[in-house]
Amino acid sequence: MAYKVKLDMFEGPFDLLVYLIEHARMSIYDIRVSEITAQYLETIRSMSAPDIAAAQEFMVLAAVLIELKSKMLLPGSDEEGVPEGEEDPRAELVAQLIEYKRFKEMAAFLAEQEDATAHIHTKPQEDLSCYEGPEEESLRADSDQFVRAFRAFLFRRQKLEEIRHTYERVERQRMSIEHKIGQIRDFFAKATRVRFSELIARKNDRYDVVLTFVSVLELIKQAAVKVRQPKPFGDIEITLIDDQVNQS
Amino acid sequence: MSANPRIKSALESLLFVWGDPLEAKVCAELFDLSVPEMIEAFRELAGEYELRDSGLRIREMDRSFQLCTNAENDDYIQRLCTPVKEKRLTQAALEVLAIVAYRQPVTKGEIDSIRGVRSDRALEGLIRRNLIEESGRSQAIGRPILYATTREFLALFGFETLEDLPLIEDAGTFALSDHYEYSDELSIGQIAISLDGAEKAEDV
Amino acid sequence: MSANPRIKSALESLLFVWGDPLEAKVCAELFDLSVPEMIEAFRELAGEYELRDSGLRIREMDRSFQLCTNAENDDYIQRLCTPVKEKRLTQAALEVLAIVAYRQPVTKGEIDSIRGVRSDRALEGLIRRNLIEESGRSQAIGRPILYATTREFLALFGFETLEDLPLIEDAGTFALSDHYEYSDELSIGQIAISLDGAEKAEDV
Repeated sequence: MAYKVKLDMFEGPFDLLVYLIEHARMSIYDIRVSEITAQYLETIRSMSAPDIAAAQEFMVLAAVLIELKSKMLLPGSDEEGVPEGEEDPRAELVAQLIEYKRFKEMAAFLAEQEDATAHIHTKPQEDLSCYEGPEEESLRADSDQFVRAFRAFLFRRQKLEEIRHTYERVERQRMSIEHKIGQIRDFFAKATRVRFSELIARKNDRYDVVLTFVSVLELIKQAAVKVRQPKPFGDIEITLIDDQVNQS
Repeated sequence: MSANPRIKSALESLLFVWGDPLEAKVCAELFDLSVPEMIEAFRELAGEYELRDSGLRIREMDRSFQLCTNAENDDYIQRLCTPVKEKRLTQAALEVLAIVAYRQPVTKGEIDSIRGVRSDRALEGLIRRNLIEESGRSQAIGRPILYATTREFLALFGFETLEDLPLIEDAGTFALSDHYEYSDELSIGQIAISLDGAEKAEDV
Repeated sequence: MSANPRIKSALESLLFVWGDPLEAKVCAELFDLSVPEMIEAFRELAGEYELRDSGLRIREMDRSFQLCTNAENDDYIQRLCTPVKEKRLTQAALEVLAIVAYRQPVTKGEIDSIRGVRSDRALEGLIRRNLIEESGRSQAIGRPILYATTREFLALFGFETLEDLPLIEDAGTFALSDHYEYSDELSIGQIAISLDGAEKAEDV
């Protein structure tokens, strides 16, 4: 070969191939595959051992070139080596080379631009700490914060849930206030006056005592009954107010 | 006598990159001028800045010149540089906001019952900040006000639509158990309302 | 239409103290103007600088504006001081940058296949210099990282927007369709990746 090239001059196999093609004054659209493959392989062969280890991409393209060459030697090819009735086997490679060349030209353009702007200078920011006055308020939030806060809330709520079982019992009691009132009304179906102690089913059940008392209070509030306690801490007499019976 | 425009342009560039006061003597050497000529050029340039009421000024100190800002614009610089204090929503506000966001439209009663605590203050704060708004009335007894999130809510948290709300694993159970809890809690809420005028202090 | 001289003066001061590119959006808030109005004011100011052939210039990039020196005065600046400049980009870095600029958002695999060589080092260097950045993930298998250019990229090469990138010369009469080219490249790229562990030493 009339020229010597060093592989590290090239950015990659396409770069080398473009160089060889241009150097051989071939059209990139009409690569003389046999000739260019020989040159390419020669260049790779001249590489030193460490280069080879560092440049496997060059080998990949060498394989592509050899495959191309073999395809174009197949019988049935026209005088240019293109098999009849088939797509030019070089088309793929040409497309790649053209695209690579395009970006290489762009890179050159960018380098020019970089040169041009190298003559422009900016200045560093002034020390602005003296302007740090009273802060302005602005609401700041992001979706992460939103989710975090909500998760924390759900966690706290779960713990509350356990405590809330107590509340649920109170709930049931409240429900049974209605039930208890029903029972009291059943009493009044038989008599118009009843003693508090008669209303309590199980004497030792503090819950039942309280429930009954609250139920009676509720009935007083509804003006359904009148109550009377003859002596302090004595039994309470509960009297039905008549028109309530008629209504119910 | 007027200084060379080429020199004045160069002086502007030099003052700009130098930053500190630039000695007339140093520039005189650079442009091959006498020091008085150099000072004259600087002053002429400074005069032009004042004449066109530029936002920049050239100040002179002991035969040195420095590029600086026009003091009149200090307010703007102040405002550009003042760090903005980031105020955050409180946990209470975020909770209420989350409930409104996921359950909207929702009444205050529902929010209270879900949280197990009254939310009047948090709600007020969120309305003031325009993160939630009234969106009609419920058909329930007393026709309580319904609340929904606003466009500002979406903007603040960076959501485009309500569909962007993150899925929260527990939100499912939160929704499912809601009906049951709702009835229970509501009655507690009613008792609380009748007994309790005060409410837990909550700031947004 | 002419922008308020008061605002233009303030802009000069702000650009000076800020040093870095100043976003039109930030200023628009400060002056209670719309962003297009703000950009218009900046451009008007920049035009005045050019008209009087000032030693300073206002350059625009991606709706931000920055005060800088007139390139013509570089000689004087170099004689006064040696401003710290970043090292020039290598050929490899420039190639990668060109591909990212035109193809963005683009994956490393696509870059590699266009160049026919691995580009890891060049890519890293460009990210370190903040000329490109990650801009999400591709929908392709493995969800590879997508890269795009930054505002610093525009500044370094003196572009106002990506539209300022010149059109790449078309390959003329080349007959293959884009689709055809694309699939070819991809397969070669895949071969290269699977065969090749090492990479060519490349510094940015």
